[in-house]
Amino acid sequence: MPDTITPGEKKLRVVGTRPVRPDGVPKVTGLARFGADYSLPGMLWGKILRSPHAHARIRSIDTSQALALPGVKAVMTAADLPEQKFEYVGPERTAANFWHMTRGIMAREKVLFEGHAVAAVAAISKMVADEALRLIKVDYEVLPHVIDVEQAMQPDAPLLFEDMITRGVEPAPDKPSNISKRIEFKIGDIEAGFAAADKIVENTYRTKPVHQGYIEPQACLARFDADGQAELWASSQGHFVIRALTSRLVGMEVGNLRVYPAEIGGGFGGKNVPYVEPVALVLSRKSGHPVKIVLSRDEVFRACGPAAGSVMTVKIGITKDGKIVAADGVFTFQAGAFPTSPVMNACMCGFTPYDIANVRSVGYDVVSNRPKTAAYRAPGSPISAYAVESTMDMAAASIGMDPLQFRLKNVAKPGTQTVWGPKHTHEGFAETIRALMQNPAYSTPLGKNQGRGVAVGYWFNNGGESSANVHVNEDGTVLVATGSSDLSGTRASMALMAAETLGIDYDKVRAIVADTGSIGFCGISAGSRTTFATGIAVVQACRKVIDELRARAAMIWDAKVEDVVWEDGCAKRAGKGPGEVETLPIKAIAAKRTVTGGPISAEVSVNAGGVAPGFAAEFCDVEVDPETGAVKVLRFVAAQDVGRAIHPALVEGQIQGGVAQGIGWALNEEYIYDDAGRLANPGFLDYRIPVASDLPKIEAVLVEVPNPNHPFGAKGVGEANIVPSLAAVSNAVSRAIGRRMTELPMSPPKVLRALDPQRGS
Amino acid sequence: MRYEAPRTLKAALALLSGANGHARILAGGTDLLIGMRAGHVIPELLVDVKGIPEMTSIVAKNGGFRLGAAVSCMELIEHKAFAKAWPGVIDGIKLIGSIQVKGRATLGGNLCNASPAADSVPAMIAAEALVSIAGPNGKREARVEDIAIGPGKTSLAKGEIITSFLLPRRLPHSGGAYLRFTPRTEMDIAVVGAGVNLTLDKSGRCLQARVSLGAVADRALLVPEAAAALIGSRVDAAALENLAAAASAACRPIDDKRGTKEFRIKVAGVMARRAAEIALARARGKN
Amino acid sequence: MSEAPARVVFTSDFSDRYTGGVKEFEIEAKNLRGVIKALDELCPGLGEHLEEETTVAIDGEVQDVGYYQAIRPGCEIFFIPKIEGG
Amino acid sequence: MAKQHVAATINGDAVEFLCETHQTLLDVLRDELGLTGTKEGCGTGDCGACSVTIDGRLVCSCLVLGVEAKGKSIQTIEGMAAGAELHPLQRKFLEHAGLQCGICTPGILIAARSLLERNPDPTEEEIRLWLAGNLCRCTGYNKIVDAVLDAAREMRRK
Repeated sequence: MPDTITPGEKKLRVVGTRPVRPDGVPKVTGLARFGADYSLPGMLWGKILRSPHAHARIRSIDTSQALALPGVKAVMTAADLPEQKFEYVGPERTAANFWHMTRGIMAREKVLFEGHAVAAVAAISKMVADEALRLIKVDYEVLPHVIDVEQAMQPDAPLLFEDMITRGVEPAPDKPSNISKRIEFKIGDIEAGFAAADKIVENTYRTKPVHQGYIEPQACLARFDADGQAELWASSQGHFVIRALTSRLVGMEVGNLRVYPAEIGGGFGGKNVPYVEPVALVLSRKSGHPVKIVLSRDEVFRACGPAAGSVMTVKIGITKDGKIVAADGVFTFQAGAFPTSPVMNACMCGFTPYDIANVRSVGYDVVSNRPKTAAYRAPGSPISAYAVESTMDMAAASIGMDPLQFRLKNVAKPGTQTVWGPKHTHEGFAETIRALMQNPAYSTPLGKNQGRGVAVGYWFNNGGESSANVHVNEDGTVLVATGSSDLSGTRASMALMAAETLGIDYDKVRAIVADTGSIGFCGISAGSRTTFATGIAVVQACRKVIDELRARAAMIWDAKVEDVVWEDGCAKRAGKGPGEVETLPIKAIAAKRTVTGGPISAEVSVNAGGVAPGFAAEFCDVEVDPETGAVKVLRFVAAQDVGRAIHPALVEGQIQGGVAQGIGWALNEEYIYDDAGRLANPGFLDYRIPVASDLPKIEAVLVEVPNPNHPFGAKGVGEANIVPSLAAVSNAVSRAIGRRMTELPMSPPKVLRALDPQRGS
Repeated sequence: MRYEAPRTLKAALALLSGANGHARILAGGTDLLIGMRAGHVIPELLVDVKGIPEMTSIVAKNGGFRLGAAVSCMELIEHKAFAKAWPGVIDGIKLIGSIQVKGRATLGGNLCNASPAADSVPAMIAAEALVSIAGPNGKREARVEDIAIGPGKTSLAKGEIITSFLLPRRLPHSGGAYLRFTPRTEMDIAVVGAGVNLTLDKSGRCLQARVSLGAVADRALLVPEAAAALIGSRVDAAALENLAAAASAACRPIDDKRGTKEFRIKVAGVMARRAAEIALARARGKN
Repeated sequence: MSEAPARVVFTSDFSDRYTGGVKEFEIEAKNLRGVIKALDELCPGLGEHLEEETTVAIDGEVQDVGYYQAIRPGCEIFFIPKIEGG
Repeated sequence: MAKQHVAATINGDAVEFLCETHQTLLDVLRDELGLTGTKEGCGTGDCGACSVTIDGRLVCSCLVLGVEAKGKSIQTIEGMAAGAELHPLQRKFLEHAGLQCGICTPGILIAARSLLERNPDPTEEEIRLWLAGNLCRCTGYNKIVDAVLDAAREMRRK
């Protein structure tokens, strides 16, 4: 386990500074290459035919006319993908089932949502490809569809899978349904807990599916050679995972597929899984040409997983002095057309900020005729936090307690048991709440029609498998390669940690993202794991390199390696006279690499454990226009325990970005379907993500409670920030209008209706 | 698909009347290109009118203005004299999409696209603007409110082009304003829009007024009943309440993804009242 | 030092599916490999599920399931669902 | 279908290209001329990632036909830096971490430059309104606004 540098100890030279990131200049000059920016000689354009129906049986697909069109080089359907075994494999949280996954890439027996891929073509131009799509004849038997999660649970609801028996129910139900799974976590005795409560608060909440809204549509370029070897240029959150899933879906050996990481134009969880990669590979295999596929925004909204919608009921029992004695939550999530929403995360995270002896979280995973949900920033947690934190706000108000004081009084500490069993071991929750309470803005007075809302949120953070390669170049500069997709500047944090460890300047280190053929396996850049897990691999590789540098120095000095120490980027040993020190800088050692044994480099692969969770506490002030229901966010302050900020500017950016997404989720973002089950707003005009003029300044408060299991104390920073945001906005609006809001988004018509004295909620 | 960029109105008219297939006028293209991309519109001939001088110029004459129908919104916004004379029209133009979209979008396009939610249209109707139309049978003039007859439908005959908009000389103590409601502050389509234009006499009484509403019916409405609530009044609280009530009463909205009937009816009154308050302040020479 | 066995705990969800509802076990082992082996002998097939589907918290510290993880006598081992984020 | 021949000036250089009538300027820049710095986020003028200027006027290149570029002068992100020297806006975006994933950055830089050409001393509100047509999903716009304010400050001093 790597030792930690705790504050007060050894002074950090570069970690904690704000240098320009290694990939910065190409991104401001337009030269950085994203998924859609790659081309190859002889390249074809791939396009995908999608279902116009929400639910239909495919009687037949006739591709002959499309294939006959001049300029068309290949046409594919699901028949070109190998059938997969029906079994849930891997982590229960994701419960991958390749039988579902291959049907997600391209429909087989049925189309399960509008926009479901049914066929694809590769042609010499976009125009010819579009024309070819129009020539593909699909014979559909349209079936009744169901969009809404509560309707999908009704006994008479149309079934997406005629044989789906709910998992996790004993005894197993005898009838099939759209309920894919039930899960439950429980500690203590909730009946006894509620019996001991002075006050019980309960409410039911609904949220709509929302999209990650990354600005770059999915895009890739594939080349499949006649010898069965293939190369893929793709923008994803993890090129190793894209390689693993794509090779399995296409039916090839992992070793025959090499994936190059394109710059990725936003992911937020939506680019953890492949959509276009298997299609491009098959089209390339069939046509013998490289094939590029770039999705349209419309396709991204219709077919690339959004976050789940939900209906949730939360019940909390408190004593009159504000101690929470029992909590019960039922969280029902829309999985979309195939099983497995992040409802398990929702169940595990919702009550975890608190020290509650008696807790139960029940989750239902429900399919309906919508695109399969994908991960979205702390998947599941912001949704359950919205329900839990809204109810906490009601509980605090019911006894006239300051909502942050109420949370601080009940906050979890090391030793507090989580609903899923283990006890918390890391500090930081209480510190973060206190930091927010001390923010001067928290005590500023509010005006008419204004309200202040607070919320807190928990996210696991993650560790896992990462690889890093550190190479000392001939001139003493250093190359740091990892296999972690860089979504937002992690190359800079890797370079900072390497420079700190080696004792050299940041500008002497160049960090890159290596392809799957050039470095060992790295997990996806998700779960706020990269700076933690890949960072550990980088630091360990640097330490190996330091040992090697000491050995080389010892050889040069003809000394014993034990007598050589490494300090400030130099090998040092005691000199002749008293107090004298001889030094050999890294540059000098690199110059002698040949005679001392050749290139100096080290690769380290780890499975990083000792993860510390993320925690955020936020408040926001809003003003509601009582005549229109319009909500203006006046101020937003977000405090997050980041462990240690390796690059503070990038950490602040993570917090500001997460909050902005949370505000959009709370106020205006939603999937809107028409009666035919077709998405009515598949574009950025009517799917309203916040624009610059919608948002206030977002103040990020960095709380640094180091994680002893990371060399510099880093915790994950990418996700915890969005967890409280939805509830913070909802609590602010509810307090501004004096009515509890229970539905997201809080679009103006909903707020105006709540304000109506006759019909207010 | 053919593309032509005639330099004269005559040439443009000839191209349009000569077109046997489906011809479309290309001005800003901010709606047409989206329709083409989606495959909703598949023209055989595009007639780009941005090369025609009388359609791309702003002419101030005896106190009034003639605005080329193909002048971009940004040019109008940056035209100091026009912006000073008709701030209410500028209010509407400023709301047509992003700066980028306004760099291309035109008044002619915004009107002929015939969207009930077009932001410049209620402002122009309130301003009592006229349009000059050229066609195979010569030139004619029409009121802005008579062009759109339903979503995507106009009263223009085949081969007719709107060449320019005419705004009259303003009487003293006049003021106009356009307000809309959207969930976002920018980059959005009006859920409700309200344009108000009024003139006061020396004593501050409302001499004349025009009120127009957008996005509350199948086209932008001129609402005389709402104007009547102001005319003769001192535009005081009571008159403004009557205006709001009349505006709400005039709505014939639908439920759609952008708003509900109930919401549109309520908010139409609010927008009309608030627009009138701004128009009043402007008429009194404030801001 | 005491030879107190480690206390192994499953979530109710997991125990319902794989251990016939038994949530707690007492296992003596030096490392996680030993724990998984012993559990697999008690419930054949369980070992693979543990390796594929879970993360482990040893005295609260969350680790990926790795054979090499050392087990201190008397410590608390929770097998919990593996997490994946956005 | 016969392609259209178009002669235009792009980033100061005389350029000729052939395009289909329906091809947008964005497709021409990216697919025909290899200028992939201009990005497509939506293709419907709603995200601003494809922002360029035509004769000094800020537009979405996805809403302009390639044929309309005839005789026009077009500025794209590739022409923003003066050779090896970055434009102050480019430097300030780097210094202030005004980008995360970077896909919206070229469009925002082009839009911000167009603002500062018209208004060398914009308020934060003016910047937020001008940039409302450029979506960014990573940053919450905070550091983008900071970068533009700081660049404007520096450019005014010069």
